[in-house]
Parts: sequence; structure tokens; C-alpha cells
Amino acid sequence: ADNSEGDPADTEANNNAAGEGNEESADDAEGDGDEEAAAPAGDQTLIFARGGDSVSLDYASVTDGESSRVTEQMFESLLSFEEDSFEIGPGLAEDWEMHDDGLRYVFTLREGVTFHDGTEFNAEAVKTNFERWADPDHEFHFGDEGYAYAVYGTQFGGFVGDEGHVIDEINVLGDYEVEFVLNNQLGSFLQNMGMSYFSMTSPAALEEYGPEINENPVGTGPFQFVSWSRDDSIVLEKYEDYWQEDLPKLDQVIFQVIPDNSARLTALRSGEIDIMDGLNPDDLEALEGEEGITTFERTTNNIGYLGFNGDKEPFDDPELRRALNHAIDKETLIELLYAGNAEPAKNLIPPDYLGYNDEIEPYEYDPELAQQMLEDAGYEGLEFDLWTMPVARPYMPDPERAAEVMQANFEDIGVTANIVSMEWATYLEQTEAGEHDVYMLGWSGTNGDPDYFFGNLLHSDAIPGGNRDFYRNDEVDELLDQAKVSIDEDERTELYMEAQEIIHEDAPMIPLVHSIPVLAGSDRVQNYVPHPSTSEPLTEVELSE
Amino acid sequence: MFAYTIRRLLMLIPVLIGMSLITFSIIHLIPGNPALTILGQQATPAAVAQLEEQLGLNEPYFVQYTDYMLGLLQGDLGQSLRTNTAISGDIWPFLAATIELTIFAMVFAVIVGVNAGIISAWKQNSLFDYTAMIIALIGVSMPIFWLGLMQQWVFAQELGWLPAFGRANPRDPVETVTHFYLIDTLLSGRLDQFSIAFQHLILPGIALGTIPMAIIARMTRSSMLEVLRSDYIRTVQAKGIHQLSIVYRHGFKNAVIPVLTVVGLQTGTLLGGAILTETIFSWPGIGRYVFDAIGNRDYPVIQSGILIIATMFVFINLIVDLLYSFIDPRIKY
Amino acid sequence: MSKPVLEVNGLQTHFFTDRGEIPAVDDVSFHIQQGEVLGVVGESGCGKSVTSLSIMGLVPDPPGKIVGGEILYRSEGKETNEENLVELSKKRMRQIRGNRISMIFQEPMTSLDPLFKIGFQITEGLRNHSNISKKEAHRKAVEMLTLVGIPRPEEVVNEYPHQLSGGMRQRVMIAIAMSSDPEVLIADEPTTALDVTIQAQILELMQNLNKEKGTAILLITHDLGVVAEVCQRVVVMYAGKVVEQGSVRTILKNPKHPYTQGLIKSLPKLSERDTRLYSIPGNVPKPGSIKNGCRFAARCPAVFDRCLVENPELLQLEDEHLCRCFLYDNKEGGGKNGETALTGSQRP
Amino acid sequence: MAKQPLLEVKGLKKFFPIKGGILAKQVGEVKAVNDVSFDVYEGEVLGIVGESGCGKSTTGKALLRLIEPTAGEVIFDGKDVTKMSTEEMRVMRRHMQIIFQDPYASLNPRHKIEKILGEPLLVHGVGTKEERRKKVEEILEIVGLPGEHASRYPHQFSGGQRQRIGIARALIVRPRLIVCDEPVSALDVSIQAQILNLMEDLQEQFGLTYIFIAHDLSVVKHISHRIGVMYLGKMVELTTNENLYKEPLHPYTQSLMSAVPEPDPDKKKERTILKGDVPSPSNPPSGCPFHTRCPAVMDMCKTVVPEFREIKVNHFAACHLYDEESTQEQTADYHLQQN
Amino acid sequence: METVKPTNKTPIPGPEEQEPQTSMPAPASPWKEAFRELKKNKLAIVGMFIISFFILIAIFAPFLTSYAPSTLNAGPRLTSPNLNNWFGTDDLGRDIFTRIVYGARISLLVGFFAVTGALIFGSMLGIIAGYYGRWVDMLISRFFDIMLAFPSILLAIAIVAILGPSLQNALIAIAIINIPIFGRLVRSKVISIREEEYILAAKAQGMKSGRILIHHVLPNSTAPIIVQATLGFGTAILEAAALGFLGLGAQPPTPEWGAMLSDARQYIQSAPWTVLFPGISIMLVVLGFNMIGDGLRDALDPKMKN
Ligand SMILES: Nc1ncnc2c1ncn2[C@@H]1O[C@H](COP(=O)(O)OP(=O)(O)OP(=O)(O)O)[C@@H](O)[C@H]1O
Ligand SMILES: Nc1ncnc2c1ncn2[C@@H]1O[C@H](COP(=O)(O)OP(=O)(O)OP(=O)(O)O)[C@@H](O)[C@H]1O
Ligand SMILES: [Mg+2]
Ligand SMILES: [Mg+2]
Ligand code: NI
Repeated sequence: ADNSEGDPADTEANNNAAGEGNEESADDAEGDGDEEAAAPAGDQTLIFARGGDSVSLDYASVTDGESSRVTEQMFESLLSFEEDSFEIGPGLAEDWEMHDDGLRYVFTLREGVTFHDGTEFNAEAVKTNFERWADPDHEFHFGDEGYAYAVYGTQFGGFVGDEGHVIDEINVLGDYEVEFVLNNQLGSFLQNMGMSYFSMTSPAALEEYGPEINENPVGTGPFQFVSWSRDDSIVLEKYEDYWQEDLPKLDQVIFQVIPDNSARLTALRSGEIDIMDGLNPDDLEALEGEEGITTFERTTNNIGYLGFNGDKEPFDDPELRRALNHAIDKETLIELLYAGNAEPAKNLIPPDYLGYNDEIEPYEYDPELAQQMLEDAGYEGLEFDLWTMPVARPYMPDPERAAEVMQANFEDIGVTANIVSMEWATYLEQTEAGEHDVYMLGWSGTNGDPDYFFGNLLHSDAIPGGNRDFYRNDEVDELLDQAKVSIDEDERTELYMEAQEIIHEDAPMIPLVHSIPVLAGSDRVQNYVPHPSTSEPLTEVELSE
Repeated sequence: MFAYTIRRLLMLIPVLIGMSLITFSIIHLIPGNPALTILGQQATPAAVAQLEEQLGLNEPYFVQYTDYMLGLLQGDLGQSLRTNTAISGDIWPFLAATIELTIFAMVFAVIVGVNAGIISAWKQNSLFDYTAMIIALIGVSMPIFWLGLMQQWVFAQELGWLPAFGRANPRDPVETVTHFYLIDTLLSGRLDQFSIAFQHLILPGIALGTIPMAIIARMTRSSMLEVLRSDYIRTVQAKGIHQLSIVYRHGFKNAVIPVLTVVGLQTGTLLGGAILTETIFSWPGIGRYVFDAIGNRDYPVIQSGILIIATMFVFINLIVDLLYSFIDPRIKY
Repeated sequence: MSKPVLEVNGLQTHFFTDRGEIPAVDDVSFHIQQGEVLGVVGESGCGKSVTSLSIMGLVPDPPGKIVGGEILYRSEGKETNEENLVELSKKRMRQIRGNRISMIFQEPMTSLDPLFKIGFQITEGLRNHSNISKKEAHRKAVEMLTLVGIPRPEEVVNEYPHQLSGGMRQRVMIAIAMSSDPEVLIADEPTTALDVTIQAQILELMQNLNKEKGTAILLITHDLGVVAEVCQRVVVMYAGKVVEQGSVRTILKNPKHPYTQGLIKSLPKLSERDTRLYSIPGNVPKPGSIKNGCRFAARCPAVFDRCLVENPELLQLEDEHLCRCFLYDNKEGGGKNGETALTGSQRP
Repeated sequence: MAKQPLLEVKGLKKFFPIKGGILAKQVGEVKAVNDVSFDVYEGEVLGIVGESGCGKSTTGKALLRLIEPTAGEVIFDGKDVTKMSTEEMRVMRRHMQIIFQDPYASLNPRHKIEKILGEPLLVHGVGTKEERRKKVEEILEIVGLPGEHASRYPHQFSGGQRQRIGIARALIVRPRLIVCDEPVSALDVSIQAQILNLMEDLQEQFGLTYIFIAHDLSVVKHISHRIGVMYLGKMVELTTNENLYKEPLHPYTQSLMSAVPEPDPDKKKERTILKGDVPSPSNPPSGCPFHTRCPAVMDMCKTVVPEFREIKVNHFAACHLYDEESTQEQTADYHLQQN
Repeated sequence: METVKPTNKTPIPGPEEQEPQTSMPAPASPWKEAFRELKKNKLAIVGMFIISFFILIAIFAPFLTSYAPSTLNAGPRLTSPNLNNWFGTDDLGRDIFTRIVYGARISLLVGFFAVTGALIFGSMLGIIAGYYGRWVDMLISRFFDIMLAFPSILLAIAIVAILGPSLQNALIAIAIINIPIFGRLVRSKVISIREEEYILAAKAQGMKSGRILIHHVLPNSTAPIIVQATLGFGTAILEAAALGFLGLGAQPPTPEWGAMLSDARQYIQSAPWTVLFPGISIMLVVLGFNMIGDGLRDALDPKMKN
């Protein structure tokens, strides 16, 4: 994946020249710019260190965070999220309109945008990209090469030929105007359009690289691809013809893999890298006072919970479930397992989400009350199996330890929880089949839409499936169904708020935490704002001296 | 000689087939539905079905194995489930990284181990002998992952003498041709990068090479002691040859075969130990490739990675066997 | 008559092991004249090899050490050239070893380095002691092989030891030893591992070398037959000590020490049809296991009180005939007739 | 000497395969024993001499089927040993015993002497435990060791003592025939005489029959009534002790005898020093195996294998010099030269 | 005392004959002798001390510490070693000393069961191969070859990848990878001992081959097996720790040393003691077994002795 033989040497020469030239100005800056933001550094190469490598650079066919972290830099979607929330705004589309009660959308595209290969971005490109994902027979679908567009399937109800597939057709209305015709209403349609999974790839590049597109990404984003050594580093460089004037500010971005947390920190401290992901919570304290280092918090976007099997006695009794809700000491859990970097959860969806009901009174940690409630409901010497996941997840860094903490909590109220663990696949199969009493699991958001949480975890349609609580409440189902198809944000908010109240009362699960990922970086890094979706474009980021 | 080589190669066939059978079976031995195991919790049933199809899990075992073998014979290691790329296309940089590290570690182990062993045997029961052998004993008992962590802590983090991770300075990526950084940096004429790449090798190389070094030192010593006691060394002594020349020319040459065997076997330790060292030192090698694949349940990668490492190991031992005949004229084939 | 080319006086070589100090060679004295063949006989473990290694300065150290005595080497038998090998520097010792005094060993099968060509091994010492060209070394190697009667020497030079039979290898060993034209050749049981027909060949070769080149040979063996065949004088050792010494004829025909007498009588002989062998009772003692008295006392048919407490000296019975036995100590208490020593215990 | 031989060996052969080549198939064979025949009579000592590797041990072991013979018959007391079943053979072993050369390797280092000696009795179901213990002590006394040594381990004995134990083990089941495979060659000269005497005594005392294998001609001659000389897997001469010494027929025997050094400085005999080495048994010379080194070699020796036959009364040899065709004079001449 | 012979009754005056055994009391079995030899080996003694120490610790773990190994929040997190927590505490406030002490149980048990398992199956296969020879041998030997063609830790990882990560599966994996090591050893011993002269002697006595195998071949092949088992103890512990470190062995909160290391590695900068003590413990135990193993080899196999 080498661009040209002479290139690196050239860049270096440039950098050196720039560095030399800037030395004086840097001195100057120090002289008079104390209160002002520091002057930009000569070498605008940012190294972002992370624990794992990207899976693929074809964003649509993979779902992992590490991949999108990189593709965010090279690709753009029609719409974009706010820098720190899932609020949508213009992206490659300058404007958009909804028609026919949400059955038709028209996007007006930005003019003068070019792909990194020089070809123009236009309505045809949009059509090609969407059809590529939707249509298994499309020439660029590459299904036989193992490409699968799972997120497309989930977000748009399947693929061409599937019953639930919502996008009926895509029409090119003009060079810069494109129309989506839907079969059904879809509340999260616009939200989906902001997802980095639905970014635009150059059709010319698809033509040229075919199934190798995942190693030869060509988008419209601020940075273009230079090279990738797997499990080591991905090098991107500034795209000179980027449509936003004077952006990006960085010349080069390198995503460096350093799996070991403490090695990554060492590298940050020694200045070998500029931003690191996956900071060990315990190092946070030490870093806080440290010269030259700042930390960044990412808004939370997940839930870790303890679910009950509502089909099994005695967990079909909401009173019991409520009692147990009082038994868990979430604060200690967060202190021990997340070193404080998590929020105690009271709802299923993360706080920044549309429709988050902040009025809900959480079940307080109150062992005595819990014990009392149990006694009142007639549960003496309750004993059950507490299933715990065998693998760590973002929302649960150490499930077995968490299980132990909760085991201790239950013991305090005279309830015996026996920790059960098994192989991951078996765990999933058996919880789906309802073999469990109480189990631990969680969920991560993708597009900031609440339906992704509610629909998958608590709707009775998701039995068997994601609804491992076997929670069935027609009222809730009704509310969720309405909210899913509604296209009015306010209405949706209402509906979800209401659903959450019922759910809180029914207590099909104990919501535990929303974890907050923390990043650390050199204080030379300016304008870096982590996005809740685990990745963000570094368009505005700049390195100061 | 030629016939022997052929014979040894023929003898490898059942071993290689057995190996492929074992690695092939990995995916079939996982309890539960492999496709679900791989895709995990948020997978749709359609995706599971598709993966089953892709992995060919619907076909009879024998057909699957035949396909797998036919693929292998054509150099097709299958496709990574995670990245959807052909494993055979991805694997070389990892392999090169590991080979570079392994060779460095082995060179370190052999140079230090052999010389320590020779001197210990020569100066048997001297202070040097005792110290060297105690160190070697500790060396063989050392958990290398711990040694690696401690080295990283002391030399990279506390003292800052050596880099803590990776193969090169991330700000100044090496232009890769062969993916052996020591060679690539030289090819592009960058001596500064060469020196940096070399520095990166030191900590993981020593961590990885410690156990083989200790084992080689012990083996060299005992083998040398036996040789030095032998009749023909006495014959050479009786010729009035200087002891140094006796020890190194006659002594070591005769002691080398068991040492060589150990070196061959220890490449196994190195290749296996690479998984540990590469994780600690963020070395993008095959060990980490496999280890990450385990974490991701990327079974085709696990299969291929293990098969390749084992095949390398088998061939190294074949080479060692063939080397014997160059060293020892008695081994005639 | 010139002085002996090699003279060993009161040599004591001890091994210091975990089981204590082992006096493997304890006060051994003998000498070899120029061009003479001296035999050293004795049973396994009596210290023959250690004696020869002591002369070569090759006693493994640790555990071995020469703790007493001297080994005088006089080049060409001249007093002016006298050097005490025990005290020589390592460097000077290397110049003598393999050059002026050479040695061949018992095990021809294992005494050659299996990884080097015959030619190299023959001339290795030579190249070390004097600078000769590769070509000359080759020529010399062929010459030496021819000298020791190896067929196809030109080819054998380039062969490896494992391609040769035991007898051939022993010839190569002799060629190595003789390549520097030494004054003294020490042969430690050179034929023990060989078949009789091959032994005959090697013995003949050694005799020829002795005659033609005038090399003095110290022939170590446990076979009295070999001694009778090739030696002029004999030293008999028992448990680290010399018990008798004299000309071959004296020792074999008229032995004085009860051990020598017993040894000779206990041999089955080809020519005689004897119904029963004489046997020396008991076992060969390990050196160091007997602290006091004569080391043969426990097995001696003529033992008397004094033997158990005192250490007998080596007595000169007649010119060139020495014996370590109180039977011949006329000063005090002895006086028994040595000749009759064995009669009591012999079967009728 | 009874008329009927106790043991008849007819055309005994043992070939060891040599593996090699690409598929480790047999590429040749070591003809360790190549067509050997002889008889052994009750109460006699038959000596077998020959140089290293000529097949003496292999012959001995093949007689007892410790090595399966390739061909030939071994008839012991009228029954063919080679055709016996495993069980028959096991029972049979009581009557045929063996003593090994190496007193260190032939005793199980982990067993006490009482077990080593008691085990043969046990497997043959002899006596009760107490009786067996008694027998062990008895046999120890017989071979000249104190009975209380039964509770010791082999490593606590010297070489000579170990060889006595080896003899005791062979003797304890009261066999009729003992094959002695170089029982004294690992021993010191002074110990060798003790063991030889002991063996002679035992033979007389128990009326044993020995096949006494050794490479030392003087030892064999001392103990044997008749002697067979082997060369390269073949028996070349077989006759009585006196005959062999007085009138060796085969040129190999003659040179062997002349090569034995005698500890008598007066006997400076004329030696026939053989040229060259013993050829390899994997590739024996054609015709007479000795023809490559024979001082009296004739043309026919190179091609025709000489028959092993009785040339004089009780005097067998395999040599063309004594063929009917060859003239008596030639033989005589040759002998004149020698003696 | 071999002077008393039935036929040559020569009365020999003089002191007791010097026999090689007079220096040692009889009867001494080869095992006792080996043990005596072993006692002379300083390193082996040190090794035995180390191992006995850890065994005692493992047995009396509950009496040595007032903490429980997995109790959470037992104290403040990541405190450096002090009087209450000799080795400090870890990130969950657990007493590291307590965890090390309980970890000794796990490591020793893993070593024991892995070695025993490998020994039993390995010996069985080895004996069958060595004894039956021919195609059985061929088959089993090829099987060993194939197993040994994989670097051992890699094979263990593969097995764990199949079975899923847990201490029990790690144990099974370690036992499996050690089977061919013991198997080969036993096979080669059986084959070489079968050629020994005393086995030939036993055969000549008319012993059945089963008896020969049990009474002669096996007892004589135990020495190298014991040595290998001792050394195997060390390797098994090391391998278990490596698997634990990779997260493929014991799962938290089990106080397995390797898993402890892997948990603690991120605190190496802020709380180095969390990494130091588990590592030292692993090393010491393995060192102890290696010292004993070396000593045993020297004592049981004089040929190997330097
Ligand atoms: N390296 C050694 N360490 C300890 N003792 C030794 C060593 N070498 C020799 N000895 C002792 O020295 C004694 C004499 O040994 P030496 O080799 O000289 O006997 P030998 O007469 O040559 O016997 P053989 O006929 O068996 O060759 C032996 O009994 C032995 O105990
Ligand atoms: N198991 C075997 N496999 C292959 N060849 C063998 C085997 N045993 C013996 N031989 C070969 O058979 C030949 C005869 O051996 P044997 O042991 O019978 O000789 P020997 O006369 O007893 O010699 P020695 O005097 O050395 O004991 C030798 O060449 C030997 O190499
Ligand atoms: Mg000797
Ligand atoms: Mg033999
Ligand atoms: Ni490239």
C-alpha cells in the first residue's frame, strides 16, 4: 500500500523545513501568547494509539469501533452528528426534506465535493453506495467475498427482497439531488443517515479495487489513506482538496496499535504518541496532575444490566424484582470495577439519548429495605443462579468480578446467588432459550436511537432473541411500536418517557451502569472532542507547540 | 545425503497431514454452534446462517477436510472472518515480524548460551561456572511474560532507555519491502531507522531468548563436559595443542550436535513464547495475530496461524537434522 | 652409557574426590633408556594410566594432582638437557608433549576425533609445533600412514575415523604419535581392545619403529604375554605402587614378589596342559582403601605380622631387579625364602 | 561321554537385516552366524573361540532362542528347540542356561540378590517361599559367597563377585547345559583364575555341560574338552583340545595360535602375522571367508565355499587344503613350514 | 568375602577383605542410595526447601492469613506493602499475600494433576508402543511426532481455544501437551531396557514377557520418568501461569499467579508490587522443582553427572 517511492522522504523534508521555520515563531508565541491558545506546531502529525487494529476499512461491512475510528477520517455520510451527541446536522447533504409522512426523503447534496481519487461526489454515487449495501445481486455487493452489511440490515429492516426492507427505491433527481422512497415509516431514518456506516465510497474506486476496497478506501473525508500495516499502524494524510476550507488542520494522522495499556501510557508520557484510548481508570488519578497531559471523557453510550428471567418463578414477581433492585450497590461496583468511570444506570438507554427519562427515581441502594421487601413478599432464604458472561465487554470490563460484587450484595440481604459461568456461545444460546434465573449482559448503541435498545431488549417480539428477560408488556410494546415508526421527535420522546416509567415499575432488570470511556492525550492536542459513538473525525484537531 | 533428505521429507508427510487434521478440527471441536460463537450476542439469525454457509459447516466432515486440504495445497489458508481478507495475503508481515524477532532472540540465546556453556565446561567448578549455571537455572524457571513486564517496566518505563512497544518509531514509519525492518531500513538507506528498529528488538528479543539461552547454556555445558572427558580430546591434548584451540575447535565441534538439537527444539519455545512476548511488547507478529484471533473467535486465522507456526517448527527441525550430516561425517545417508 | 631419557622418581599422583583423597599413584619410580622398550604391567585400576598421564601432564585437574616426585626428561639422554616435567610451564610442556614425548591410548575406536579427517589429525600436532605448509603437511601425513603400514594412504588421509577398522585406527594413532619423531612413545594398553591377530600386527609395528627409529617405548599393558613378546624390562604395579621391577626374563622366569608369582601362575597357558590354575584370593583393592601395611597383604599367601603394619620399601635384590616385599628384607624379621612362598598354597 | 549328543546344532544361521534407503527397507543383512553345525555331549565342555564379531555370542543366544535363529535346527535332548512353542520353550529354559560376559549389565540393578536368584525358581514353580530362600543361600555358598549377601544389591559387589552371582543364577535351576558367553573376559587376570576354577569345580560337581565362548584361546583351551574355532560367522575347525594345539588344520587356527602372546620369554616362536582386517559380516568374501587373509590361499578358495567336514577322526575343518583332490604333500609342506 | 570356596579352601590370614561395599551399610537399595546422593546436592536441598515451603503454605493457607483470597474491598485499593498487607493490596483491595498463599494451592495442584494425567496416559501409550512395537509403535510414535510438532504452549492455547478458557481446561490442555513428552520417554526407556543384558537374562530364566515388563523393565525405567515428572511439575506450572496470563487459564477471581499477573500488569507503574510478587512466586516454585529435578537426575543417573 505504498503511494509513491519518493513520498515519505519528501514529507520529511517539508516537515523539517517547516519545523525550522517555526522554531522562531514558537519562541515568539511563548513570549506573547501565554493567555492565548498555543501556536500550532510545525509538525502536524498526530499519533492516535489504541488497543486493537481496524478490521476493515470498508466501514459498511464491519461493526467494530476500531474500524470506524479510522474510516471516520476518510469517509463522510450524508448527514453528520453533532461533535458530542447524536444530534444530526448537514453532512455531504446540505439540506434534506421529508415528504409523505416520512415515506419519501429528498437530499440536496453539497456541490464541489470530490473523492480522494479526484472523481466527483454526486447523486449517482449516493445511489450506487446504497444499492451496493441493499442489493445482494449488486456488482459491488461482494457477498461471495465475505462482505456482509449487517448494520444496513438491522437499520433498514433487511435487504432487497426481504419483507421488512424499508427502502423501496432511490432516485437520482439531479446531479445533486437524491430521493429515497420508503415502504414504511422509519423513525430512525435520518438518524441512520448520520451513521458512519452509511458513508460514501467513490464508485470509481469500487470499480477499480473490487473486493479489495476494504484495503483501499477512497472517500471524501478530510484525510486520505496512505498505508496500513496490520496490527501495527494505519497512516493517513491530509486531503488537500477537502471541501471545507482550511481543514483539516493536521497533515498526517497515524493510528498506532499498542495492545498493552501500560505500554501505551508510557508511550504517551514519552511523547511517542499524542492521544491514547483505553486509559486504565487507575492511571487517571496519576495523570490528572501530570504536566503536559490532559484527559478526555467520552459520553456514555451503553448499558450493563442484570436481567431476570420473567418466565421463571419467582422472578415473575415484580415485587421480588424491585426488592432485588434495591440490593445492588452500584456506587461500589463503579468504584471497584470502573475506577469511577461509569454512571449508575436507572434506565435502559444512556442519558444523552432521545427520550431519556430523567424523572425516574432510581431504586436506591438500601439493603434493609430490600430485605424488608423480600420478607413482606414472603421470600425467605432465596437462592438462585447468577449467570455471568465469560468475556469482557465495553459495558462490563470484568463480568466475573462484577458478579462477585453483586453476590456479596445479595448475601447482605440473605439471598444466596451462585455464580454460574459458561462458554460465551453457550451462554448466549441458553439465555436466549431461557435456561437462566438471573443473568448479566449489556448493550451498546450504534446510531443514538433509543429503539435500538428498547426494540431489541424489551419488546416481546424479541422473544426468543435479545429479550432474555422474557419481559412481556403489551402496553410497552404498543408504545415502542408507535415510537419506532414515528417521525416526530417530540412525539417519540413522549412515548419513550412513558414506556420507561412502566418498565421501571415492572423492573424486568436491574440497570447497572453506563460506562464512560476515558482517553488521555498530550496537552498539545487542541479541539479534540470524543464522540459517544466511539469515534469522531479529527477534522478540527490541531497540535500546538 | 540426497536420499536422506527425500526420506525425511517423505516422513514429514504423515506429520503434516496429522497437523493439518488437528488444526482443521479446531473449529469442529468447539462446543455449541461455531457460527454463533463467532458472531456473538448481537448477531442476526441470517448472519449466523450466512456464516455457516461460508464456513462450509453444512457439508460432511470429510468433504470439508478435503476442501481445506485442497485449499492448503494451493496456498489458500482461507479467509479471516473478521477482516474478510485472504489470510495468505495478510500473513506475511506478521510472519516476518515474528521471524525477525525469533531470529534475533535465537542469535542472542545462541551467542550468550553457547559461550557461557563452553566457558563453564572448560572452567568447571569455577566461580564463573557456578554463577553462570545458577543464572541458567533461574533462566529456565523464569516466566518470560513476567520477565518481559519487568524489563519493560525498568528499561522502558522507569529508565526510558529503550522503546516499550512496537517495531519502529511510529512518527517515522519504515518503508516496507521485505517486512524485516532491519533489512528494509537498510534497503532504504536509513541508518537511523535501522538503529531504532534494532533498539526495538532488544527488550522483546531478550525476554524471548532468555529461556532458550539458559537451556542452551546448560546443554552446551553438559555436552562439552562429556566431550572434554572423551578419549579423542585426550589425544589432541597429547599432541600439545593449546587448550583454547582444543576447547573451541575439537570440543565445541563435537558438542554441537546436542546443542543444535536443543536449538531446533527451542525454536518451538520461541515461536510459542512469541505469543506472550508479542502481546507484552506490542509486536505485530504471528503470535499476536493468533492470540487476537482467539479473542475474536476468528477460527480460520487461528487454524492457519497455528498450522504455519507448527510447519515452520517442523521444517526448522528438519533443517537441523540435515545439518547434522554436514557436521558429523558419521551420519551418512 | 648415557643417562635414561626419562626418569620417574617417587611420583605421587592423588585424586581429590568427595570420597576422599585417592592415592592412585603412590611413590612410583622407574626409568627408560634411550631406545628401550619398558613394560608396565598391573591389573585394572592399579595406576598405570595415571602414571602415563602424569608424565604427559594430562592428569585431569581437578580432581587429580601430582603431589610429589619428579619426572625427569633428558633430551638425547644428556644431563645438560634435563628438565623436570612436573615443574615445567604449561607452554614448555606443550612443546614437549606430542613432540618429544608422544602417547597412544587404549581405545582406538574413541581416541580419534570423529569429525576431523585423518590427515588433519596426523599433522595437527606437527603444524602446531613447527610451521609447515598445507602441502607439506599432506605429504607428511601420507608418509606417516605409509610408515605405519596403512594401505592406500593417499585416500585414507582424506577419510574420517569411522571409515577405518580398529586396527587401522590404532595405526593412525601410532602415526600421530610418531609424526613428530618423538624420543619417547608412551603406549597405554595399545592392543587391549584389539583382536589377537590385529594385536600381533600392532606389536610388530611398534617393535619395528623401536628398532628403526630408536624410539624409547613405555608399553603399558596388563597382558604378561605382550610384555614377554616386546619388552626388555618390566615394571609390575599393584594398587598404585611398583612392587617389582626387572628384566623381562627375571620377572617372568624368576619373580620374587608373591603378587608377581601369583599373577604368572594364575594365567592359563596355551602350551601347558595344567589341570588347575593357581588363583590369587580376594579382590584387587581400590587405591586408597588400604592405609597401613603392604597393599598385597590381604591376598598374600606368605603374609606375616609385619606386612600388616609396615610399608615395605622397594628393595634391590640384584642389579636391575627390585622388589617391594618384606620376605627379602634381610635387615630384620624377614628371612623367609621367597621361592617357597607359594608352595604352601599350591594344590598338589 | 555318552554316544547320543545332548545338543545337536545343524546348519544354524542368523542374519540381521540392515535397514536403509528412502523407505527404510531392508538393503542387506549381517550374516552373523552363517551355517554352523556341531554336537555337544553330556558332561563335556565345548569351547568356541574366535575374534570379535565372528558370531560367537549370536550362536550362543540363538541356541537358547534369545535371538530367533534365521534357519537351522537346535536339537536338545532329542527335541528341536527352534520349533517349540513359547510355553514349551519357557519350560525348556530350565535345562539350558546362560552366563553373560558383562557382570555389570547382566544383573538387574534394582533387585536384591535374593530376588535375582529366587526369581528363576519362582517362575519355574520350584518349592515354597521358604525353600526357595534356602536354595538361594545354598547356591550362594556354592559359588563362594556368604549366604547373608542375599539381601544386598548388585552394585555392592565387585566384578568377580557379580560374575559368581551370574553363575549362581544359571545354576540354581539345576540346568543340564550352560552357555557361558565370555564369562571371564571382563575380569582382571587374578580374578579370572578364581572364576575359571569355580566353573571347573561346578562342572565336575554337578556334571554340567558347558558351551564355553571366549576370544582368549588360552582360556578356552584351559577349560574345554573340545574347541570350535569360528571365523566370520562360520565354524572353521572343531576338534579336541589336544588335537587343536598339536595339529591345527585350518590356516586361520594356525595363525590365531601363533598370534597369542605367551608370557614366556624363552618361547620366541615364529609368528604368522595375518595381513589386513577381518572382513565385514555384512559383506563376507565369496568362497572361503578366510581367503582374503589366508597365507595358503588357492584359486578355488575365492569361489568355492569349503565344506565343514571330518578330516581326521574327531577333527573337523572347513578348508580346501584338505580336499580329496588337493595333494597330501601340499598339506604336509605347509605344515613343515609352520612348525 | 569370597575367599571361602568349596574346592579351594585356602585359609587366608589377615584383615577383612576390602570390598567396595564396606564403606556403606548394607542393604542399601538403589533408591536409598540415590536419596543419599541427592542429599549431598546443595541445590537440590535448596529446591526441596523451597517446595516444602510452598507445600506447607498451601496446606496451611487459611491459618497464615486472616483475609480471604477473593474478598472484595477488604482494604484500601493498591496499597503498598505494609504491616497489615505484607505484599500490599491489589486493585480490588485484596491482600496480595493472601492471594499468593492461596495461589500456591492452585499452582501446586495444577502441576500435580497435569503431570499425573500426562504421566498416566503418556506411560500407557509409551509402554504399549515400546512393548508391542511394529505398527502399534509406528502409530503411537507418529501421534507423538505430530503432537510434538506443535510448540507446546501453542498447542495448549489451541486446546483452550477449543474448550474455552478456564483453569480446568488449562489443566487438561497442559496434561495433553505433556503426554507425548512422557510417552516418548517411556517408550524409549522400554525399548532400550528391553535390550539390556539382564532382561535377556530374565528371558533366559524362562520368565513370561508380562512379568519381565512389570518386574524388570518398568522399575528400571522409573528413574528418568521421576526426573522428568519433577521437571514437568515446573513446566506445567509455568505453562498454566502463561495461559492464565493470556486470560486463557484460570479466570478471575481465582488467585492463580499467572492470572494475577495479567490483572496486575496495568498497575505495573502505579503499583509494581502487584506484579512483582506473583512473578517471584512462579519463579521460585519452578526453580524449586528444577533444582530437585536436576539433583534427582544427577543422583539417579550417574552417567548424566558432571
Ligand atoms: N578422574 C579420576 N577421578 C578419580 N579417581 C581416578 C580418576 N582417574 C583415575 N582414578 C583412580 O585412579 C586409579 C588408577 O586408575 P588408572 O586409570 O591409572 O588404572 P589403570 O591401571 O590404567 O587401569 P586399567 O587397566 O583399567 O586401564 C583408579 O582406581 C581410580 O580410582
Ligand atoms: N542385534 C543385532 N543387529 C544387527 N547386527 C548384530 C546384532 N547383534 C550382533 N550383530 C552383528 O553380528 C555379528 C556377530 O556378533 P556377535 O555378538 O555374535 O559377535 P561375537 O563373536 O560375540 O563378538 P565379541 O567377541 O565382540 O562378543 C557382528 O558383526 C555384529 O555386528
Ligand atoms: Mg588404564
Ligand atoms: Mg560376544
Ligand atoms: Ni506496502
